[in-house]
Amino acid sequence: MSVMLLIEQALNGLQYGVMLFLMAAGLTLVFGVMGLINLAHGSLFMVGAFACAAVAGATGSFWLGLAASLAAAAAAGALVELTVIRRLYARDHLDQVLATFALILVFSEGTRWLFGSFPLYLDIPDALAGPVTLPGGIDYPLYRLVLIGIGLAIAGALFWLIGRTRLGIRIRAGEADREMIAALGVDISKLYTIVFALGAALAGLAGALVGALQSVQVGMGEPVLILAFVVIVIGGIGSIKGALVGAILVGLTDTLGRFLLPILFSTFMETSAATSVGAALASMLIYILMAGVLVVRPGGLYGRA
Amino acid sequence: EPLKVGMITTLSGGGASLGIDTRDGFMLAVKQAGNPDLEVVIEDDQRKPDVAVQLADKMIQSDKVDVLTGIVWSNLAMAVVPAATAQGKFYLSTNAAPSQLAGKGCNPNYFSVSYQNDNLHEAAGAYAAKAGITRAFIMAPNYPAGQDSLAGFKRFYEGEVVGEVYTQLGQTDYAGEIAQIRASGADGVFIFLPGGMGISFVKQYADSGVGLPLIGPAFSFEQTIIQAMGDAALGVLNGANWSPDLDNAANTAFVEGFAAEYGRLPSVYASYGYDTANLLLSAMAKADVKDADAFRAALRAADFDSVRGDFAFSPSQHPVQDLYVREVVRDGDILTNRIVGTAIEDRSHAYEDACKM
Amino acid sequence: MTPLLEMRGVTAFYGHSQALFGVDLDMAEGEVVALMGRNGMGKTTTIRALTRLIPHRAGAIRFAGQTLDGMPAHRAARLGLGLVPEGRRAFRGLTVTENLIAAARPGAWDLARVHALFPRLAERAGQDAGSLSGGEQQMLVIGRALMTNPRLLILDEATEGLAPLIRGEIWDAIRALKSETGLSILVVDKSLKELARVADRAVILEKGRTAWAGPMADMTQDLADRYLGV
Amino acid sequence: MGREGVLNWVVALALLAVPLAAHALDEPFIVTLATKVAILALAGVGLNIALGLGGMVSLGHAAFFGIGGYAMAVLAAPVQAYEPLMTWPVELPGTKSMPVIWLAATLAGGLAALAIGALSLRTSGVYFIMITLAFGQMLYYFAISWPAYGGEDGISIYVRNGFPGLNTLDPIQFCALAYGVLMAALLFSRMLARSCFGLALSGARQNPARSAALGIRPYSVKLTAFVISGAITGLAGALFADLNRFVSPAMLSWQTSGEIMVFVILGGVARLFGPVAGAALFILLEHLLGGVSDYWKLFLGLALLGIVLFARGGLIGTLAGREVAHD
Amino acid sequence: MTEPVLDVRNLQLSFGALKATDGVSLTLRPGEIHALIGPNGAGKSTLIGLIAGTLTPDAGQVFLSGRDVTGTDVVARARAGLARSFQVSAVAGELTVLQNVVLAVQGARGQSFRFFRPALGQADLCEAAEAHIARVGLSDRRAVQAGDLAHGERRRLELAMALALCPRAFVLDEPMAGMGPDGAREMTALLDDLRHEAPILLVEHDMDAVFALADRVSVLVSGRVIASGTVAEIRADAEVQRAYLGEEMLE
Ligand SMILES: Nc1ncnc2c1ncn2[C@@H]1O[C@H](COP(=O)(O)OP(=O)(O)OP(=O)(O)O)[C@@H](O)[C@H]1O
Ligand SMILES: Nc1ncnc2c1ncn2[C@@H]1O[C@H](COP(=O)(O)OP(=O)(O)OP(=O)(O)O)[C@@H](O)[C@H]1O
Ligand SMILES: [Mg+2]
Ligand SMILES: [Mg+2]
Repeated sequence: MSVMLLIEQALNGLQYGVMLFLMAAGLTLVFGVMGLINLAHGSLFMVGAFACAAVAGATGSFWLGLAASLAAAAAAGALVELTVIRRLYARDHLDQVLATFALILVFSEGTRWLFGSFPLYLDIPDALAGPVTLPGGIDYPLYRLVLIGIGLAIAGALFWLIGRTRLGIRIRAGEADREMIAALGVDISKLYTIVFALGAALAGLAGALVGALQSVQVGMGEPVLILAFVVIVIGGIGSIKGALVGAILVGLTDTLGRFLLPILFSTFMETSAATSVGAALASMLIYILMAGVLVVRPGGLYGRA
Repeated sequence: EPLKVGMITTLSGGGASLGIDTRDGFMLAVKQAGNPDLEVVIEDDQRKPDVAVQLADKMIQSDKVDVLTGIVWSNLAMAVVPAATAQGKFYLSTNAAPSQLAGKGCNPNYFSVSYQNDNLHEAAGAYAAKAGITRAFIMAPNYPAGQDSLAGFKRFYEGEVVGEVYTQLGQTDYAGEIAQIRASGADGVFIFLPGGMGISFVKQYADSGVGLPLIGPAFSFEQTIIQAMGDAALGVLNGANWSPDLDNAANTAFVEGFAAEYGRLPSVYASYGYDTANLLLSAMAKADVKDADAFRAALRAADFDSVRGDFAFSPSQHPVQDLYVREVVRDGDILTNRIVGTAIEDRSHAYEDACKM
Repeated sequence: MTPLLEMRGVTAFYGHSQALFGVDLDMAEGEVVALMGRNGMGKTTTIRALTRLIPHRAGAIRFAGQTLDGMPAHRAARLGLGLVPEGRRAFRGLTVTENLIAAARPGAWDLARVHALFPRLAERAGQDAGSLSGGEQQMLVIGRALMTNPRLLILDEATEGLAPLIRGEIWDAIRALKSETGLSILVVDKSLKELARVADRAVILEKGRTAWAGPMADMTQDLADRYLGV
Repeated sequence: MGREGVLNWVVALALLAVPLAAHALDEPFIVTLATKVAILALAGVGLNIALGLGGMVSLGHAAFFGIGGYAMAVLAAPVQAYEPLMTWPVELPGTKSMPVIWLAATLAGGLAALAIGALSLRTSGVYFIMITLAFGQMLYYFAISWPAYGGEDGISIYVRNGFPGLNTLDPIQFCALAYGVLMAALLFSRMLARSCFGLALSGARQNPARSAALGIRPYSVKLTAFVISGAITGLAGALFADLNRFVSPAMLSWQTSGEIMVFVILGGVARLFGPVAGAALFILLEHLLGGVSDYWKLFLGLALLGIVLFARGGLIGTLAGREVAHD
Repeated sequence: MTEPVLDVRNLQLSFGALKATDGVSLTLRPGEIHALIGPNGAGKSTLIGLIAGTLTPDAGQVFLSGRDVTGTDVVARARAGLARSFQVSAVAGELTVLQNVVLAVQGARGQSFRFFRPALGQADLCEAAEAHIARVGLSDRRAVQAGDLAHGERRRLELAMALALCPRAFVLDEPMAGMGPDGAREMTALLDDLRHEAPILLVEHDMDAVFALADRVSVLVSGRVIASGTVAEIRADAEVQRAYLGEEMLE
C-alpha cells in the first residue's frame, strides 16, 4: 500500500462524501428545518436522474438534462408539498413516515410505468470525461473533481441562505413554532412550499449528477436515502454544516474502511477469509460510526438536541 | 388433462426487468405453441423471499399447479424450491440455480434449464487466459452468490490473482475499488456485479481511464442493462451459454419472434424462459403430469429445440452445454453481444458428484 | 372614533368542547382595552380566535374594516395584529436578534428601538432564545410583536413572571406606547391596579361570554368581586 | 364497553371466522393469509408497546423480528441436518419444539432490544428513529455478509416445527396457534397499558422531565418497555419464519421495519387492536391489488396515502373516535 | 436551632462566560417558607435546577436532610424527598388529572414497575391521589385531560403532584405565575398551609404573595445572594429596592 494510493482513496472518500452531501443537503433542509421526515426524498433523487437521462437522451445535451432534472424535481417537490406534505406538518412523525413511505411506492411504480423497467442511459458530458493528472501523479477523474467543487459551492450557498438571510431565519422560526410565525404575519405555507421545492431540486440535482456515474434505475434513491439519513443524523439534524461534515466523515469512513479493513484483517487471517470478513465489517462501519457518534453526542456533531 | 404452471417472478421494484424478460420469453413460447392444455398463473414476488414462499403456497394450495417456475434470484429459489419439491411439485428453473440444489440438495423434481450458477463465471475464468489475462483482479459483492462467483472464476482460471475484493451489496460508488485496481498491477479485471451495480462500475471504470480488459459473467452485460452503460460497455467480455447471434434455427426464430412481439431484443433471461416453456411443452406431449415418473422421464429427455443448440440434462438434471464468451458490440443504434469464442465444451457443473440421485 | 375591531357573538371550540359561547368585543382606533376574567373564562381563546389561530364557529370578526372570518393567521397579522402570546413562545434555536428579525416589517419599530426599550435584549443579542431566563423571553416576545409594527398590539399576560422592576418598566412602556404612538392595545393581565391606570375600557368575560363591557372608570368594586374575584 | 371495545371484538372474531370459513370451503391459502395477518399483527403488537405506549418511534424493529426468525432457524436447522447445535463447551442439540423455540426467540429479541435500546434511548425524537434504523441496518448487513448462516440465501427448514398435540403442517391448526399467541399478546398488552407501569410509561413519554422529578426514571421505564416490545416482536419473527419455513436477511431489512410500522399506524397507534386491523388491511390490499396490474404498488401507495391523509388515527381511530379517558 | 432540610453550599455554575450561579449558599429550615426573589435572569431557575439535579454545578454542594446529594441525579433527589414544580407547567397532557396524580403517588412509593394490576383499580393509590387533588381544589376536574385545563388549573395540578410525593422539601418555581387574583389568594392560603408538612423554597415574582408568606427572603442578583433576611428587612434594603423592587413597592 503506497502513500499515493492512500491519498487517492482519501480523495475518493471526500468525493463520495460530497456526493452524499448533495443528497443530504436537501434532506436536512426539509427534515431538519421544516421538521418533516421525508422518506420520499430518495424518490426525488430518482426523479432528477430520470429527467436528466430522458432529456439528455432526447436532446443529446447533458446540460439540458441537468436543467430538466432541477425543474422536474422542483416541480415534483412542489406538487407533493401542495397535495400531501402540507397536511402533515401538524401531524407527528409517524404519519409523516407512513405517508412518505406510500409516496415512495407511488414514485417508484409511477416512474417504472413511464420509463419501463430497464435502466436508462446517462453518461458524463464529454467536456468532463476522462481523468486528469493531479500534482503527485494521481490520475483522477475530472468529473469527480467537478462534483467536489459543486458540492462545496452548494454547501456555501445553503449555509448563507439558512444562516444569514431573513428567509432562512423565518424558515427556522417556523420550525420552532409554526403557529407563532404565522401569527407574526409570515405566510409559512408558501415558504414551506418553496423550501420543499428547493430541497427537492437539490435532490434532483444530486440524482442527475450522480446518475451520470451510476445506474439510472427505479429504486436508485433508497440506498442513498438511508445513507443521507445517516449523514444528517451524524452531523446533527437541521445543520447544513453538520450535513457537510457528516457526509465527508461517512464518505471517508466508508471508502477507507472498505479499502483498509481487508488489509488489516489479512495481516492475521488467510486472504480470502480476510477480504470477506473485512468487507462484512466495512459494510457495517458507517452504522457503527453513527451509533458511536449518537451515543457520545445524542444530538449529532452539530445538533442542538 | 390440462397442465397448470405457476410462475413466480419479479415484476415490480428494482429487479423487475429480469422477471419481465423471463415471463415474456416463457409466454412467447406458450403463445407460439398455442397448446390449450397449458395454463399459466403468473405472480409478482417483489423480490422478497417470504412473498415468494407465500405465493408458492398459494399456487400449490389454491391454484393447484403442477409445475412451478420463474424465480430469478438464488435466495428466493432457496426459499421456495425445497418445500415445493418436497410436496411433489416439479420446479423448472429459468435462472437461479444455487449450488445447494445442484449437489447435496438435488431433487428428482428439480430441473435447471438455465445453468448452474457457477457456469458463467467458469466460462469467464476459462477464457481469461485466452484473452491475455495472466494477472487478474477479481471482484464481487459480499454475499453467497458473489463468493460462489469468485470461486467459479478461479476454478478454471490459470493465471495469478493479484487482488480479490468483496464489495458491498447494492454499492453504487466504486472509486475506491478502481483505485485499488489501478494500483494492483493487474492486466485484467473480472467482475461479478449484477444489475445496477454493474452499470455503475462499468461507467466509472470507463471514466477512470484505467483501461484494462474487463471480463465477467453474462448477467452483468445483459441486453437489459448494457444500453444503460452505453459505449463504456463496448469490448467487455462476458461468459455466457447463450447469445442472440448464436447460429441455429431455433434461436433465429426466437430472436425474431421476440423482437416482433415485444419490440426489443431478448436477454438471456428471456431465452431461459423460452427454453423452459418449450421443455415443458415437449414433456406434456409425451406424458401426463399426473404420472410423475413418466413426466419426469419426459422432462429428462429434453426433447425440444433449445435456442442454445444441443441441450441435454446431466444426472443432477442441470444442463450439459457449451459455454461461450461474448463481447459487447455496437450494432447500429443499439448495443448487443456477439460470441467471440468457446470457453468450455459440454460443461455440466462442479457439484455433480455430490448429487446422489 | 373609527371602530378598529368588532367581535360579535363569537363562539369557538377545542375539539368537541366549547370554550367561547358568544364574545362581543369592540375597540376603537387608539384605544387601550383590558380583557378581564377569571382563569379559564376564555380570554386567551378570544385572542386566538381574533388572531386566527383557531377558527370561530359562529359570529363575526371585523378588523380595520375587513372581515377576518376565514382569513388565515398570517394575513390577519399583516392587517396589523401584533400578538404577544400567553406562555412566552420565543423561537427556540434562534438567537435573540434572529427572533426579532423574523418578525420585522417596515415601520417605526426596528431593532434599535426595541433595544432601547429592553437593553437586556441587546446584551443577549447572540444567545439562543431558548436559554434565556423567563423574564428575558417575555421581553423578547414583546419586542418581537413590536417589530411587526402592529396597529393593534395584543398582550396576553405579558407581565407574567416578571420582576416588579421590569414589570414596572413594561407598564411604563405600555403607557408610553399609548400616549406617544397612539397604538391600540388589547391587554390581558392580572394586575387590576395597572390595568386601571392604562386601560380606557374593560371587557369582562365570564364562562366564554362577554359579561360586562364599559369604561374602565365604571368598573366598580362590586363588578370586580363578582367577575374577577378580587 | 365503548365503540372501540365493540370494534375490537369484531376484529378479533373476524380474524377467527375467516380462516375457519376458508378451511370449511377448502381454501387453505386464505387460512395461510390469515395466519400471516395474525403473525404480522403480533409483530405490530410488539412495536405498538414501544411506539404507542412509550412514544419510541423505532424504525429498527425488523432487527428483533429477524433475530426471532434466525433464533428459530439456528435451533431447528441442526436437527434437520442431524447435527448438534453446538459441541462446545457443552454439547447441545437443536430443537424442533415450538415452545422452546418461542422462548429462545423471545429471549433473543428481548436481549437484542436491551442492547439496542440501552444505547438508542440516550437520544430522542428523530434521532431515535434514525439510530434504531442504523442498528437494524447493521444487523442486516451482518446477516447478508456473514457466511455462517446462509448469508443472503438464508436458511430453509423443510418441515415446520412441532407443537405438542398439534399437527402444525395443517394450515388451520398452525393458524389457530398463531391466533392464540396473538390473543395472549393482546391481553398482555392491554394489561400492561392499564398497569402502574403503563401509567409510568405514558408519563415518561409525555413529560420525561416531570417523571424524573416524581422519582420515576424515564430511561429505565422506556428501556423496559422497549425490551418487552422487542421480545414480542422476536416471538413474531420465530412464528413468521415457521410460517414460511425459511428465514433470510430480508426479514431484517428496513423495509420490514417500515412495514411493521405501517401496520401499526394504519390500524391506529396506541390502539389495542390497531396492529391487527392494520396488518389485516395491508395484507388484504396487497392481495387484492396484486392481481390487478403490474403496477399494483402504485395503487397500494395511493391507497395508503388516502388512508393517512383522510383517516386520522388509523382504522380503529377513525371508526371508534377519540379515545375515552379511562374510568 | 434545628438542622436545615435543604442546605446549599457555595454553588457555582457558568454558562460559557456567564456566571449564572456565583457562589450561592442558602438553607431551608423545617416549617419555613424561604422566598427567593430577584430580577429576571438572576439565576433563580438555574439554582432550582442545581438543587433538583437537572443541572450539575461546577463547584459546591447540595445537602438534603444532612446527606450530600450533589452527585446524584433528579430521580434520586426526588426519591430522597425533594419535590419541585416547574416554571413552565409540566404535566402529562394526555393523562387525566387523576392519572397525573396517581402517577406521582406511585412514583413516590416506587411502584412504577408493577405490570399487572390496573393502576386505577388500586384503591390505595387512587384514594391518596384524590386527597391531594381535593387539597388543591381540582376534585371536579379530576377526569379532565390535563392538556385541556386552563392555565391556573394546571398550576394547581402541578402542586398536587408535588404534594403527592410527600416530600421533605418543596422547591417551587413561580407557582403563582398566570393566576388571577382569587387564584393567587387560594394558592397563597394553600402554600401557607403546606409549610407545616414540609418547608418551601419559593421562587416568585408576586410580591404580595412573597411578603405574605415568607419567613425569610433571599435576593439573588446576577447569580449572587445580595441580601437575606425577614420581609421587613428586605423591604427596607435600599440595594434590593434598586436592583429588584423598584420605586413602586415603596408605597
Ligand atoms: N387546547 C385546549 N384544549 C381544550 N380545551 C382548552 C384548551 N385551551 C383552553 N381550553 C379550555 O377553554 C377554556 C378557556 O380557556 P382560556 O385559556 O381561553 O382561558 P383564559 O381566560 O385565558 O384563562 P387563564 O387566565 O388561565 O389564561 C377553559 O375552560 C380551558 O379549559
Ligand atoms: N443553558 C444556558 N445557556 C446559556 N445561558 C443560560 C442557560 N440557561 C440560563 N442561562 C442564562 O442564565 C441566566 C439565569 O437564568 P435563569 O433562568 O436562572 O433566570 P431566573 O432568575 O430564573 O429568571 P426569571 O425570573 O426570568 O425566570 C440568564 O441570563 C439566562 O440567559
Ligand atoms: Mg389565558
Ligand atoms: Mg426562572
